[in-house]
Amino acid sequence: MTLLQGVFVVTALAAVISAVMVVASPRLVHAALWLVVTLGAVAVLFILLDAGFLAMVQVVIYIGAIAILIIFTVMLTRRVMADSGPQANRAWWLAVFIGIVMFAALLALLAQMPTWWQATPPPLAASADFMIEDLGKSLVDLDRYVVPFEVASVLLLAALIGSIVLARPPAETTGKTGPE
Amino acid sequence: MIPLSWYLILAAALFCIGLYGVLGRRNAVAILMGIELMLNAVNINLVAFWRYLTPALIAGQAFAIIVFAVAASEAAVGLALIISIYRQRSTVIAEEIDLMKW
Amino acid sequence: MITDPFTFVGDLLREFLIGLGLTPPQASGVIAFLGAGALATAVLLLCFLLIWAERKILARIQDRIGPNRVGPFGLLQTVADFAKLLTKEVVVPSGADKLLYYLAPPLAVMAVVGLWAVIPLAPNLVGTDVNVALIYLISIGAIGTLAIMLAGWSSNNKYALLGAFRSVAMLISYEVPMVLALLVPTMLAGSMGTVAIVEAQRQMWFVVLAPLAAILFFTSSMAEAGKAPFDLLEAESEIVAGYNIEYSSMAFGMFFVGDFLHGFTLSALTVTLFFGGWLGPYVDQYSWLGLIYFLAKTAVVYFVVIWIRGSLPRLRIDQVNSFNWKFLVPLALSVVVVTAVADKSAAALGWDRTLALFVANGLLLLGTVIALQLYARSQRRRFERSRPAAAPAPAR
Amino acid sequence: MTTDLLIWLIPLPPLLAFGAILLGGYRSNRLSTWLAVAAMVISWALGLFVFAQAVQTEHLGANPFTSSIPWLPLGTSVIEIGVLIDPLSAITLFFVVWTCLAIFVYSIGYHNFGKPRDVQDVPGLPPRASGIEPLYARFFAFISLFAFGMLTLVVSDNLLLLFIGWEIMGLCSYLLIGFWFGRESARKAMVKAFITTRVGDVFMLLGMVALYTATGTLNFQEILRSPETLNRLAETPAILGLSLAGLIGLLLFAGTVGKSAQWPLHVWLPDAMEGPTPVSAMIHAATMVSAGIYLILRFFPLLTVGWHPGEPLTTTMAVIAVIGAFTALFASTIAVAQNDIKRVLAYSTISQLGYMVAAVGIGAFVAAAFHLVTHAFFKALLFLGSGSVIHGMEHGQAASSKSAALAAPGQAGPAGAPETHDHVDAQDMWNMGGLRRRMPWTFYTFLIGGLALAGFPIVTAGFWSKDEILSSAFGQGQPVVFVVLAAAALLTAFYTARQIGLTFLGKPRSAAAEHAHESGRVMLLPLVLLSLFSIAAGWAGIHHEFPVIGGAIPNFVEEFVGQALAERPEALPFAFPPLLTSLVVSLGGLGLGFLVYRNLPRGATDPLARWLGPVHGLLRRKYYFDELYDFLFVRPAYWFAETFVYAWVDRKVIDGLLHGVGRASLRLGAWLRRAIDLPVVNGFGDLVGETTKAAGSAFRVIQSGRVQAYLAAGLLFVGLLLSFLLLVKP
Repeated sequence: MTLLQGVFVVTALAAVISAVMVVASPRLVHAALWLVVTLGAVAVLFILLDAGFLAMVQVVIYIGAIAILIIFTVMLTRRVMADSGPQANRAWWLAVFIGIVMFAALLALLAQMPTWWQATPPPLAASADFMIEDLGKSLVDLDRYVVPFEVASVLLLAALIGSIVLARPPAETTGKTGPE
Repeated sequence: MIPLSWYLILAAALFCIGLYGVLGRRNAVAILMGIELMLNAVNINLVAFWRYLTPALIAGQAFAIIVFAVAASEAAVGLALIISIYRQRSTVIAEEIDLMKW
Repeated sequence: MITDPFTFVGDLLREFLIGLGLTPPQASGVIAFLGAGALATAVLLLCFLLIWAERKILARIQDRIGPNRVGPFGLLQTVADFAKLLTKEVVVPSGADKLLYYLAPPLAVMAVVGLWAVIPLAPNLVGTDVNVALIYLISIGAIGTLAIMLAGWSSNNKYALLGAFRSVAMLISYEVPMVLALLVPTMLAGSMGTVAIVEAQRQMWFVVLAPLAAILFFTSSMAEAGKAPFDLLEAESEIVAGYNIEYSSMAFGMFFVGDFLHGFTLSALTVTLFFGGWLGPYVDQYSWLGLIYFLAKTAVVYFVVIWIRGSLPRLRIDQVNSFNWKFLVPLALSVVVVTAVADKSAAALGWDRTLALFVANGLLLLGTVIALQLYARSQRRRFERSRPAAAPAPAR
Repeated sequence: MTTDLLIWLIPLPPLLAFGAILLGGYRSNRLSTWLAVAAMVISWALGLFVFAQAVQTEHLGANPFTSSIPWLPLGTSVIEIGVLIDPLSAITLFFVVWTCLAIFVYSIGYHNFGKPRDVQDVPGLPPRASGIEPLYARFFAFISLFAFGMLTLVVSDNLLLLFIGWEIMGLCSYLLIGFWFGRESARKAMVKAFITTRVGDVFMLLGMVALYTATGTLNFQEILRSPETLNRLAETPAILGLSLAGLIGLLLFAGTVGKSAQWPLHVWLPDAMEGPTPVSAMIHAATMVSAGIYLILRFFPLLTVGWHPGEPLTTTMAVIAVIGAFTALFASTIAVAQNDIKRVLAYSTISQLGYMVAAVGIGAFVAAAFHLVTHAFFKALLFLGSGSVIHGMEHGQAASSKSAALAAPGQAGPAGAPETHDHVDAQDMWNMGGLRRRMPWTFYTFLIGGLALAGFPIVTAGFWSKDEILSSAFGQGQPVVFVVLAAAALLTAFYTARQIGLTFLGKPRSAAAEHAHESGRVMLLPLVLLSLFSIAAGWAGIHHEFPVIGGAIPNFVEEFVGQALAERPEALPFAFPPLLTSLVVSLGGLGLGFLVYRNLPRGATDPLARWLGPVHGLLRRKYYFDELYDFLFVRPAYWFAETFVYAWVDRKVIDGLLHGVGRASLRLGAWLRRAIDLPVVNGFGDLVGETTKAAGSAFRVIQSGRVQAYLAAGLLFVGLLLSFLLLVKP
């Protein structure tokens, strides 16, 4: 086992264990913090996969925005959170079953790939700087991914507007907010 | 070096744990966290396949970025929905939010 | 005379370690580890000086003398304060989430110290030269936000939680103009690496090419660091002391250190991104000059930070947010667009780049001022219409 | 950017302004003004640029600016849409853009822009003295559309596009005559104008169809510049002994008769004065009625094919010449007896258009084109001047009634108001007089315009162009036409002097005239501009053999416009008889009119009525043409519609048929319902509904409302599907 493999195993274990804690932890704030750990571990995996840019973006977006938002929501809805009743629903055994079946099925499917045991990735064609540049260009290149990119931007805009609309207080209270 | 399969197994595990979270948890926020786990698993797959199979094409990374965008919008709208449901009905338990039946 | 002492010391150390029987990669790893430790320690020790300087300067601004009892010019006052803090008891509030309660202060310090990893201090003296340094800065900032959140929540105190909500709302909001402002040096340098950005400023500092972006970055980092006038995270008068109210002893000391260090760090970042970092005359011959230039510039910017703190009153939370969303974000968006267009057209049409960018920024500033004027006028008109002139508004 | 492409852009700005005003600009009067005027300024600048390019181009007639793109594919051929600037369209463009711009600017002041709206004003009625026009933005939208139509007509390179512009103008004319639709007379006038011109347009359309059938193209260049086509048309016989060319020419000329208000379709133009004065100036004096003349000038080669100078006229030309000359004299006699300031000008427009038609009829192309340009300028000037006078009179009326009310506050309300501030007709010249002192700018510009109309020698533009027509008639050996036109010129000078005398000279004959005051600068500026052109436009066409000043200025019109024709017409030799004639008639007429009308007191009757007796009544009633048409066409049409179409065809035949069909359908429907609908269709429908309901209540258990249950179910089925595909299928 090389150093890299060791790093991977440690990270992967961290990811899986914290992921289990995410779904198992009775206190939601802890679950959210475990989620942060998982996401951080995934960021490390991205670095191992030579995608440093993605790793940073992962930290910025997931930990910096999504996880914070989730924690925020958890805290805002704390009154029901405080009673730590059963966190799993009645059909949790079905969920476990589906999860296990899905895992097995996925592995069975993936194991059929000819590259399943490919141990070493092919060398990268270009330097990291060039890769980021190429990534940026590919997102605005008409022949490549400009359409998904634009769709994603429209989606973000829609999400922005949608969350503002949802978060607005009901109409009768808006009048009370004074002229600021 | 690390075989591709390790990444795939890890991603599948994360995906299924997330799936359990989505299906088995009662709290809507916890369900959202499960979805985030699943999306992360997808991203690991995308990047791993890119690195091992087609490093010359940037598609894997490009689509991982788009998955980020989707995840961000999903979190924003989903959490806004949860808060607004919480305001209306004082609950975030998914089983109790069943107005849309019959 | 040794022209580049940093490389020299590094090489010396490497030879020594290899002599001890390590392989070259192992030696590099050990050196990196040692360097990180040295950098972090240096930065933390700097705090003593910073706190003293801040108190002294603030005192002068307020026509006082400031600390002057302990040590020469009161230099050791901070040391005494820390000694007091260390000897105090760490009180954990009842019902607190212990793990998170203890986790939050180190995270807060870590988030600040971590920023120094990508700040180039001198030629060949940088923690790590990654090509995504700017994104790294933002992501480390996110950890700081997380720390505040945890501190506020785990204290099991209403005021702490309110303070945390407030600050997190503000920090997340101000990340938007900061990221947008960071895009400008990225565009100008063509790289997100800090070293490349400093190198790209050899011809002209970016503060000349993009003054508006510099101001935007400085302002939003002030907010990110919670410096006055954005220091309502710990507005004593409203929410007691904010998220860290339940902390005592050195746990509080860590927040305190992180806070002071953040001010200096934001100065360092501003210098790196907009004021040419370690660039200066003769720096290519004597690279140690770089460190001096860098620290001198940073000190000047830090003085401005303190100056602002001494001059401006604190903002209200709604003012802070509307200032961000209604002014900074639109302005930052237009700065990005204007810079991109001006830079590209200067390159395409063969104009002088400096002049073109400077003029473009000036025009944008002019437009902003005019827009603000129109807005203010319309606001006043609406105000006067809603309230007859006979009854003047009471002063707030 | 080449000139060819610029030409395309000339008509577009007003159209855009029209659209912009219509789609929202109308909310703001200021915005509407800016849109319309800015669009017109752009068109004006483009037009002048193109004109300058055209003037500088050598042999423009042979190589005009042209550009076209395919438009309508019609079976085997394709109609092209295109633009063409040759000398004729260049000078037309020149005066069109100038007059349009002047009138746009004038309209701002005329409609009291910038004044607050008077609350008593009603949309559809003229505003009282000082409020802004209620439908202000609508007016600018309409005149913008009109400008688009006119410019399209001028720059078009084929008859179809020309016809489109022509009809757009017809529509705008209709809309603008009825702009104050609250007035009964305006509504009648708009319908009259539309229907009367429609008569001519139908003939014109027939001519267009005939032309397309005969030649397979509508492009001006292809038809008019190719001798073979023209000769073939001239040699093909048609009906009544006319050649095909002659027939088409006459049909197209019918369009001109309608549009340019020639006898017998002249009746609409005087009534069209119901519209606002800028409209009268622009549409019914300077541009739209000129379009008729432009059409026959454009088709001059077709009209005159087979004719050479000096020969007897062909039938077509004779018809044109006779109608033109007759109209010229006929309309001027009516004008002598009219009292409404705008109506006098309307009849004078008819008369002057008759001049041009007659000039075309006798083959004087250049003279007709020259008079077209000068007439547009001075007639627009006269109309705008008369608008200024009316405006001043209305203000004077308001001022006088106000001062009277102030002077006698104790008097009873409006019913008992004294005689002096009764509502007098602000357009009746007998209520004016002495306005020279009250409105000096208007007076001098109006004087310039009037002298130009009368053909005051040497100085004015009208003299040169009219003289050119007279000398052409003389030189072509058409004594009858010459004498008739000379008589008309005498009358023209006379009624012009009458108008100026009644309006401006003497003492005020009403309280309104006493209190009238000068119009604003925005109205006076166009007047001054147009009066400059009314003088200077003539200098471009001085005959090179004219005594003393001939040859001092190059005869630009002759050289430039002449090359529009394939065979360039030779300049006629200079002759003294026509010159002397025009001197005598213009000075004589002016002098006579001035002697009679220079100082008439309040309440005076027209001395002319005394001298002419019953003839004056005949002239006053316009030879009873309106009554004649009413008797001949309108009443029979009403009768036909009422008694035959409505009472018999509609009520008895069609309604009876419909009722019968209706009753039969009802019976059939009732039977179908009983026999088929109720048992079969409804039964089936109910069955479907009941089944669906039963199935729904059986399956509704599944819809638990729990999102996780749905997801689990979905996953289970996806899993089943996948396992089928992966395990069973291969």
